[in-house]
Amino acid sequence: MTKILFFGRLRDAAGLAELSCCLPQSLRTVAEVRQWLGARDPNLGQALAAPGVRVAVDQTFCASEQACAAGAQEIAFMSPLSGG
Amino acid sequence: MTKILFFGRLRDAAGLAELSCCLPQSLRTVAEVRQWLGARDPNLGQALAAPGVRVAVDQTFCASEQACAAGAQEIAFMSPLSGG
Amino acid sequence: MTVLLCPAPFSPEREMALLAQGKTGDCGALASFVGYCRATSASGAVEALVLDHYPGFTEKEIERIAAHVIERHQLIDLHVLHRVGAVAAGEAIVLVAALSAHRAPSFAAVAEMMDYLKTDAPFWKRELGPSGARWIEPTADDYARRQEHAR
Amino acid sequence: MTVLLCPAPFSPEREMALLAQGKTGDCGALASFVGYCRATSASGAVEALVLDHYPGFTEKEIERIAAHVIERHQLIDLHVLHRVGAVAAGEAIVLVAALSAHRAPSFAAVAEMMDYLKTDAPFWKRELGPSGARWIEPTADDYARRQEHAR
Repeated sequence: MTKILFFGRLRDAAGLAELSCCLPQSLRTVAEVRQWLGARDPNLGQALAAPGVRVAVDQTFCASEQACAAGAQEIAFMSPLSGG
Repeated sequence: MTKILFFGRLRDAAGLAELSCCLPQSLRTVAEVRQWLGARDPNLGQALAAPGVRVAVDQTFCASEQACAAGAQEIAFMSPLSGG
Repeated sequence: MTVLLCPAPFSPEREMALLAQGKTGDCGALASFVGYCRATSASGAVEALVLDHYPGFTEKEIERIAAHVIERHQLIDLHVLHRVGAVAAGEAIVLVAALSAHRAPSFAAVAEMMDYLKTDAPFWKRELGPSGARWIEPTADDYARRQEHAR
Repeated sequence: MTVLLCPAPFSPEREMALLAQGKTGDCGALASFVGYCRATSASGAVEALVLDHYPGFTEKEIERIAAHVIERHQLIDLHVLHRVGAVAAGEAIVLVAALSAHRAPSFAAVAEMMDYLKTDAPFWKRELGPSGARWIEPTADDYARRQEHAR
């Protein structure tokens, strides 16, 4: 079971902040997870592919979309961060 | 009667913080006042001529040593300023 | 180092007082910054900001950035308090305070920490006004300032 | 604008609280700096600093510099408190606090005001230690920083 989180504008695009799912065994990378989510909801897929979106797998930022997502407990998709 | 004030290291050089005197009528500029003080006390004269010394006449900084000192109520000789 | 997320209003002055109490004799400089929720923005009246965060991850990321800033500027100490949830107009959103021996490192550290918070800390901000909610994302200026700091 | 010379210890936190109370809705940023008397310096232990000033002239000059900084950075407000007389190790010497709409002007204003105070404000500082008194004058760094600000 993998928890998928959406932050910022992506939460609006997804219509939810969090979902739990069994990712297909075939998905290896973050890019593949993103495409899988986009296949279910094209609007969300487009939002996830926008520039500035960052991804963390198990609370560690991914340097690239080729990062491994297989076996992840938690994948977070984040629109541009802004504190302060 | 003119009040002459010494600040910072110049107070040590003068051996006093303040003196009152009747400046000779012949003294027109700040440079002349400085030379007159130096004639009385060569060590003080040297200290007053050191780089970084600033002078205010009647509580206004002098842009140059050629500033007018005639008729001044108060002439302040200041070693380099340092607050904060 | 102190990194705290605050779900309710905090008093920057009280925090500064605690900080000053704990300072050591080699501390000559305390630079600080308080960011407040303004009552107006480019898009009109602002009633509140709502700050979302990623519990656990947000704290960890700010601590990582703060440790980097402490080391880079050889600080004596660095404190970061940041609101989460709803922040009403007029309330403090963030306090950053840096203690160092001399003034230059404390100034640089506070400015740098703020630049990082604007672009690299896991927060997402909505502005609530009479016309509804609006997401606030970093500006081109914010990204440019962030780029000035080597990592 | 507030410019105050303080012959006795003051509480920077209390001043900051007063400042924050008085702030308006358009204020998004409060940057500040507190300089403390350190217990040690390059020349050893420090018991106190003694700050001479030129009554009347010192106030006037700081106000002139402060007005320049407010205008240059379009500040909402600027506050300067500065000790005169003897300052014991650990006590605050100076507080500079700038209020503005956004953060960049408040940072720049506090740094600039401090740079001016180091080289252009009529104060003369002696450090008192076990080996007697020693005059402290601006360093080459202080003058270089001061030169960065057009006047």
